[in-house]
Amino acid sequence: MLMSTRVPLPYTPKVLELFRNPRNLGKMESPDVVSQAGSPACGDVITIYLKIRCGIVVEAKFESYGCAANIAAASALTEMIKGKKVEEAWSVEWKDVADELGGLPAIKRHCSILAVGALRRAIRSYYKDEKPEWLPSELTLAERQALEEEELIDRLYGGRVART
Amino acid sequence: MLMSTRVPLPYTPKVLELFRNPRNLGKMESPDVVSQAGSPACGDVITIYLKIRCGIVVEAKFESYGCAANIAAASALTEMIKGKKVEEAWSVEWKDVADELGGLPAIKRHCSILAVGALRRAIRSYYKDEKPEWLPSELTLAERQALEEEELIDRLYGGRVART
Amino acid sequence: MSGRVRELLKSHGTPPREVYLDNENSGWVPPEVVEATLPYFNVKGYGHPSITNKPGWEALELILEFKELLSSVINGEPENVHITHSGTEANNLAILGVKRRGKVIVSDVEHYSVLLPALTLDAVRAPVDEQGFIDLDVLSQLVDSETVLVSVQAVNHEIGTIQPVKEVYEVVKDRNPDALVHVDACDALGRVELNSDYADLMTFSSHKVLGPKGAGALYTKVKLEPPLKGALSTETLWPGVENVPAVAGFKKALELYLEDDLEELRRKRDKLIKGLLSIPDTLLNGPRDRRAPDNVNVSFLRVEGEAITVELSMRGIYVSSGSACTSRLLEPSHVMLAIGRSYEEAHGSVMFKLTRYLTWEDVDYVLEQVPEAIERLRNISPL
Amino acid sequence: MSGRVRELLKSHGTPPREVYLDNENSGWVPPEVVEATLPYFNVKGYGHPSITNKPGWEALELILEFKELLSSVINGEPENVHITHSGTEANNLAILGVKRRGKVIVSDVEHYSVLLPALTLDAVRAPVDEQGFIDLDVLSQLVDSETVLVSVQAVNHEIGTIQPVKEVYEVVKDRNPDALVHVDACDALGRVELNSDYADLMTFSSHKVLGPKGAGALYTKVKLEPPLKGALSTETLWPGVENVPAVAGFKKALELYLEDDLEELRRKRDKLIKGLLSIPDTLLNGPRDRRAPDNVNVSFLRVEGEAITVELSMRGIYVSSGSACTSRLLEPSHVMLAIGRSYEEAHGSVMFKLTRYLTWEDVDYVLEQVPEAIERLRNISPL
Ligand SMILES: Cc1ncc(COP(=O)(O)O)c(C=O)c1O
Ligand SMILES: Cc1ncc(COP(=O)(O)O)c(C=O)c1O
Repeated sequence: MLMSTRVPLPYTPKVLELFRNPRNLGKMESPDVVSQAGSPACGDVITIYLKIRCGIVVEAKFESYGCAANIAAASALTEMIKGKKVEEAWSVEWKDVADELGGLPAIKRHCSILAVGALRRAIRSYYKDEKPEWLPSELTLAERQALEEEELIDRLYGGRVART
Repeated sequence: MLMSTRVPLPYTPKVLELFRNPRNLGKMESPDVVSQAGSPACGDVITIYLKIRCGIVVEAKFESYGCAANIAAASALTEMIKGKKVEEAWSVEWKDVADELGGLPAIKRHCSILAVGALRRAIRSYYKDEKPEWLPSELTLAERQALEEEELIDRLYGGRVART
Repeated sequence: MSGRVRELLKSHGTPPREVYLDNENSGWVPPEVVEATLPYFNVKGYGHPSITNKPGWEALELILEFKELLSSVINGEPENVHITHSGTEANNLAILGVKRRGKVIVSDVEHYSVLLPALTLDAVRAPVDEQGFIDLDVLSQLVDSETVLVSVQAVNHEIGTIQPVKEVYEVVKDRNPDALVHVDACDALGRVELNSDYADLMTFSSHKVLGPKGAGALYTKVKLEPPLKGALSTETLWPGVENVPAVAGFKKALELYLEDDLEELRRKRDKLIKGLLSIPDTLLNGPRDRRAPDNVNVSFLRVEGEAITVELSMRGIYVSSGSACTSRLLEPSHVMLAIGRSYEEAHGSVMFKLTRYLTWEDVDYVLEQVPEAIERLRNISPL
Repeated sequence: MSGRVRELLKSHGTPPREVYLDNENSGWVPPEVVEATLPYFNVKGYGHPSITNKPGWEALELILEFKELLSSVINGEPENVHITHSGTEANNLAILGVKRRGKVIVSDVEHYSVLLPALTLDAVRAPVDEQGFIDLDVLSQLVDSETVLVSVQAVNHEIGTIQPVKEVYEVVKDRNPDALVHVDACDALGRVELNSDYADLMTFSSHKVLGPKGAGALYTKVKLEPPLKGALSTETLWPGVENVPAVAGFKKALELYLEDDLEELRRKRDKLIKGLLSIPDTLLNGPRDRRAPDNVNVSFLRVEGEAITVELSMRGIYVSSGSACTSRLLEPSHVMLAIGRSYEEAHGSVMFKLTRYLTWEDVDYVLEQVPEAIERLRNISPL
């Protein structure tokens, strides 16, 4: 079953550690905002839960359906934004998450892009009524990639019916 | 130097034995007839010496430039015809020589063809003035193949000059 | 780069108990098989099998012994056995080597080493049902006077479906006696009966029967044009020197494989399947009957396969998945899709290939660990 | 069939002293190299190098270590190293894999695994002189704007000629910067200095450096289209699973090869050459200077090479010949003909490839036996 392969560079110990013991894992009781990115058909979905007080991310949690890197990326990202201003959280790039993980193999970068995409969706949704200045109106790269992934799979999927 | 290869079937113990200890090897003092077949350029030459008394091959010797099978074939053939009537010696076929050797790999069959060719040339030359009835006037297959080998190499060789 | 892998392995650690079940992708080679290869490195037969000296003849002896063994297993002729360095190469030789050009038909669940060369020849894909069995009626309709080659594997490499190759052969020849039938028997050797009467070409791979990597074989009754060129040895269809030690290992491995107790394998397989299906939301991939005795393949819904392989690895259970999570191509196993699995189902698929070295205790260990692993991952998942 | 080889071997017997010198055709693998392969069969790294579990990562670690080692030897990048199952395959990949079509030029003395694939592309053959050195002036004239690939080996596999690959590279690029230069370095690795600065593609083979058979490598700076198709692993240019134990052996063998005392090898080579040339009517094939330190090749006039290999085999000396006696094609080694040897001269050629395992006593034994052998055969010969 060779499709699941082609990993020229493997995980860092940090990825493995966060996969083993994820921080900030699980549903949040009464979050201020929840957002999801990815699609089950793609094999990766990340849900981000945020609690925001006075423009500060006071709590961040995640759930992940995906590979070890996906889980680690979501966990690392929530850890990185906790206690930060929302504006700062917004400015975290996928590269920062990858760095935090000690690097990601090229084919695993989409995991941190997806995590950032999910977070930005959450933030955008939090501000859907009242957009702060720093929030671009155009979708950022990470958000667009999340969208693309979701749409791509629909196209690939075509008429196929899940028999689950 | 892979050209010297492609031997799907190897030698029989008999070939090895005759290569190691050839019978009837060497020049003959005052033979009644000597003939050669093959060409150095082809990598195989067999010389057959015969002493003939009252239509009987009383002595047969050989020399061979060639592979182990070539040497063994020439040796086996001389052994097979000693004491035989010339007419019987003539009728020995390459297949008989191969059988005597316990079989020859396909790509080695030309060795016993060459040996038979050399012998028949010798017999033909012995009777060049007075052809007995049993001696066909047309060249036999073994003789033609010996000729072909000699001519083929000339063609292949073309203008190439040996620097020996 | 290797330093990073070293770090990862350090952080992974060595689990107290290890059960290797990824034999489909890479066979674990038994010590007695390794033992059989050893002389051929430097004691005897280390020469070139077509050179006329003692180490060369010893190599030739081994090559011929192997051909005699393999051909006897399939009721064939030793001269028809050709040696390559892998099953992938033997399949490429079969598909690309057929001299006549025309319509090529392959089943929808062939191994990539059949499917991809065939697609370069614009092959038509014959559908399979939900358990992976080829549809003989459709196949029969596909075969026409233009057809030069039909390739159908004997046992599927992912879901263990045992194809009716005799019926395939008859259907094809009935429609067009000149069409050649290629049977990829890599996963069938020693597991189901094989008969060269019902194939023009047949592929085998050493490491699929727990031989060392580095040897494959193509049985062919027809002349082929080798896709690669170079110096020939005793092997005339694949250039370069035969990997003699690997062939020695292939031979030994096959001898052992032929002695396997298939009934016992089946019992272990069935216990594993039963145990795994008792995990909620788990599907069996492939048939219950007419399934290779060593194949287990299930899909765990709402978990992604690569995560399962890592999770199980840390528990000392080594498996693979048909997920596409890491490929970024979004394409999971084509076999899963061909049998009608959804993408999600394919992503959660996990395959186990059993061998005689799997003990009943190993089976119990797997059935203790896998449910825990799946539960942990499902607790992480938002689905 | 194998029974007949067994009989032959019995009648051949085991000579009291054995000296293996046919390392060019099939390398004798040192025990410490075999040792290095062993863990990868069943202790660690027996998994698939692209599967995410521990045995897979261990395999990946080894693959990366190998690429790091090989690339460091040629001052290159590990990512450019691609793994095949033989040098023959790496050469086919290089020659057939170049995507752009156009004029291909190869030297007249290339190994068949370069020459034959190149000839399928209507390659032009660049001549060599009487010692096997490529004619740089002619080469320069041959390279034109249509030229896409020039292939010249670093060391000739039969006569040990060390080609001026740097000059070749410069001549080619000077005439056409877009033309690629491929260097077949199979017989050069560990013997002469190699630098990836002066090649776009470079070929290596495990068993040429006394590694196990089953591994080759192509270093490439350019993208290629693989001639074979199938499932990819970490290796993207050659389908199928990497032969991890063979790669482990290749790595170890290369490490040892790099430590070889070339000066000592040269002294043994020179002693052998001197001793053999003292046999009457014996010619040295290939150059005296700029010759690989491990290569000896001579032609004994009036004796046929295959007979010599058998005669010497019974004396425990294992060699090969450039004769064509057995092929019935009447075509002896194309290398011999390319350097202007006559057919007769080529038929009497014998090649010895030395390794660090050849002792001075072995050299003496060879120099004692070969003259006797040649004399015996000349006494059989009518020439
Ligand atoms: C059915 C089938 N065919 C071909 C192959 C390829 O064999 P190898 O791994 O020896 O290249 C495999 C192995 O993955 C297989 O399972
Ligand atoms: C110069 C050269 N190139 C290529 C090869 C082919 O290597 P392999 O034997 O690994 O296929 C050889 C070996 O015979 C060689 O000497």
